[in-house]
Amino acid sequence: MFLAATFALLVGLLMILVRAVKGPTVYDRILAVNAMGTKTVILVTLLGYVSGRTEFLDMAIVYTLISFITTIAILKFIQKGRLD
Amino acid sequence: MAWNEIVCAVLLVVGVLISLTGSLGLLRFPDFYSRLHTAGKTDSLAQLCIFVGLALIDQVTVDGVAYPVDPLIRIKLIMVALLLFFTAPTATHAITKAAMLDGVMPWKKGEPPK
Amino acid sequence: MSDVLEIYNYWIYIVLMMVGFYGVMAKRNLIKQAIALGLFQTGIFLFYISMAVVDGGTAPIWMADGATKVPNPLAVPAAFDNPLPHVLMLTAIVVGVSILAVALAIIINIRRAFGTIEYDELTKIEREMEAREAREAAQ
Amino acid sequence: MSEVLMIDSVLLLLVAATAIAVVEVRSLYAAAMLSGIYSLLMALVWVNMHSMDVAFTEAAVGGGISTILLIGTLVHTEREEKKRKTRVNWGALLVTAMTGAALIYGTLDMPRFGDPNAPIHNLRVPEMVNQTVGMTAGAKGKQPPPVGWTPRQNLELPLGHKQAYAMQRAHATNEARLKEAGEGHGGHGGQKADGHGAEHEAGHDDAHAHPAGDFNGHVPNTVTSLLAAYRGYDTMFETAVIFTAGASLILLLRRRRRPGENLPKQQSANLTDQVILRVMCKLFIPFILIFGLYVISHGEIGPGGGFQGGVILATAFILYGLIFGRPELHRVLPERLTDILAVLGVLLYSGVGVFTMLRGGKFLDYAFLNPASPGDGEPLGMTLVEWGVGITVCTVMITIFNQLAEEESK
Repeated sequence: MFLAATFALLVGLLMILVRAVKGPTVYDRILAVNAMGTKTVILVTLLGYVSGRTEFLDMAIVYTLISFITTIAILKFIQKGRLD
Repeated sequence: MAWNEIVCAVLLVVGVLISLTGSLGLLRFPDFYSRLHTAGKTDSLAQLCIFVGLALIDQVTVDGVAYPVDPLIRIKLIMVALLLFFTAPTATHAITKAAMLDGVMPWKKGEPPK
Repeated sequence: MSDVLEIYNYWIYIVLMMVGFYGVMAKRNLIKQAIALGLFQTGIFLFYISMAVVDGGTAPIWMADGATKVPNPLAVPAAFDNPLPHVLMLTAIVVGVSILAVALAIIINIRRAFGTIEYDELTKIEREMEAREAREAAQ
Repeated sequence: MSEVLMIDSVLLLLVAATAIAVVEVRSLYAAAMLSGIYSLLMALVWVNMHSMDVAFTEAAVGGGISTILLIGTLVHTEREEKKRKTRVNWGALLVTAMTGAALIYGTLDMPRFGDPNAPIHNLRVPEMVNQTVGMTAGAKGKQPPPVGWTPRQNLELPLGHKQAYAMQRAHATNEARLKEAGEGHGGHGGQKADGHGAEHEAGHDDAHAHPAGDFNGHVPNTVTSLLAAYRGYDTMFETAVIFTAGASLILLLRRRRRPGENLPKQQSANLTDQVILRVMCKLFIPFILIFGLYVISHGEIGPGGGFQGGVILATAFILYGLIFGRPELHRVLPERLTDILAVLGVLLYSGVGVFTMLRGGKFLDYAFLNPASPGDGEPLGMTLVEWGVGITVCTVMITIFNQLAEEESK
């Protein structure tokens, strides 16, 4: 059950990757990074259930934070041209 | 299959379907704002469904060995779902505002897809 | 087909290394080379960690016993994965980022000094400077 | 075909595709973002291959810090790669193809993926694992190996004479102690280790009876045990490597401060005008800080440790700097404080080593931190060391962000 869900989400990941590479404007790419982050969080949790070791949930929290902060950093760079 | 595994399976299928439609929308929609519309919304709902579905499971059997799921983990799952429920829309909002300030014009019917 | 999948990981690690290698050699932009170097390193990490996997093994962290929440020696799965490569790669990732940070700092200084970070333009500037010094030495 | 291999084969195709995209895409910030995606996918591969700590580090360091570093550099350089006449450099492609072919030829007789009898699993690791990379499950000191632990890897190791003598001597001291200590550990005396025979004892009561091949760290997370205890020496110098990276960033990028001028007072670009972003970040930053401290402190029990926790703490401060501007971050964490703390972390690490030497043990031999019950000394030593690493990594990452974000005086 979990394995089927994992493979389905991997197909979703592939679609996002195509948009990330093809994305004409920079905002499409930022959108792809953000969507990829959310999907990776779900995938990590599912991999925990596939392998039976469900107690490694801190990974999912780290992914959420990292993709959030990376998106904010990229947006500030695009919008203000500076990071400070 | 106990009741919780059936409900979990249903929720997983719903969550995965929503997520896939979101990704497909991201791929095929003509311009940035419509893609934003699909990817932003579906992600929040899909992860909620999947995490609530997973929280119902109390035992995972991997090639014969049944590993118990610690109740603390099931609570933590809900916490992660809530955390993601707050961060994903904030990020999507920030992207939209940045694009708007940058003057990205929404696509109109008849124009070639951007 | 199944024996190809057996060592499939090692082929992908070589693909990653070669992509990084090509990026470092072919790309003239210094930042692109720094990123390609990161790819090269990740390929090597993949090689080490795919060696550590044991069939039917789980993560090399003791299982937490449900009741006492304390790792319980008796909840033993079939086998544990080998923790040794994980430790080596932990160190390598962090050193990799340190290298990236220093490389990017140097790239910024090159940009401030010469105004460009394209490798061929930099060699042109270098040649001009040597020619100018040679002329001044000749006078 | 284990599940790991099935998911692995699909994931690695995605990773390879992203790698090629990262090298080929022309605009540099797209390359930075794709390298962020690449690190996230790579972290997924590590999670799938059961290496939790590496996945943690790859996500936090590769996904987070590297992307922010690359973007910080792009602020100072241009955003597009120069247009090249020929897109593909055929000479380089030929060389890479040849080296790739030679390497692939080399992998033909590598051990199968997941093969338990591969040489890497049989040298040193059974010896290390047999002496119970155990846990402090209630009972103090080393735990006997669990019942039926070595069904798959119990190969008879050809013991060298020196090793045999050391094992025999350790065994003798154990026997002597067991006789006068009666039942052995109160807590779980019942579990007699029939699987492996050798009854292990706390091992350190007389100062020098360190059994041969003792791996010094006995905590549930074997990776942290190896990282902080068995390879404690390397990790110490690795913290020094991170500190040197921070120091070189300071030397390369920090402009000379005119005496008395604390921080150049120029208008910083902050995002405080966006209300939702500001309120949300004010809500998140405390939780990220707590999570970072949690990751550092529970490095022995679960995945995590000094590096990962330090980076997460740094990302919390970086988020604060991004939203409220760098002068504000400087007000919270002045540059002098971060420089001092970076040094302090490395000092804490090596200080623990010197302290164990003063207590009579070898350098970084944590058992001597608490000679009464050495089983407790080891986790204590490792926690102190993890905190040292966490402090250094956190402050160096903040310094790196500060230097990269520093505007060049026009």
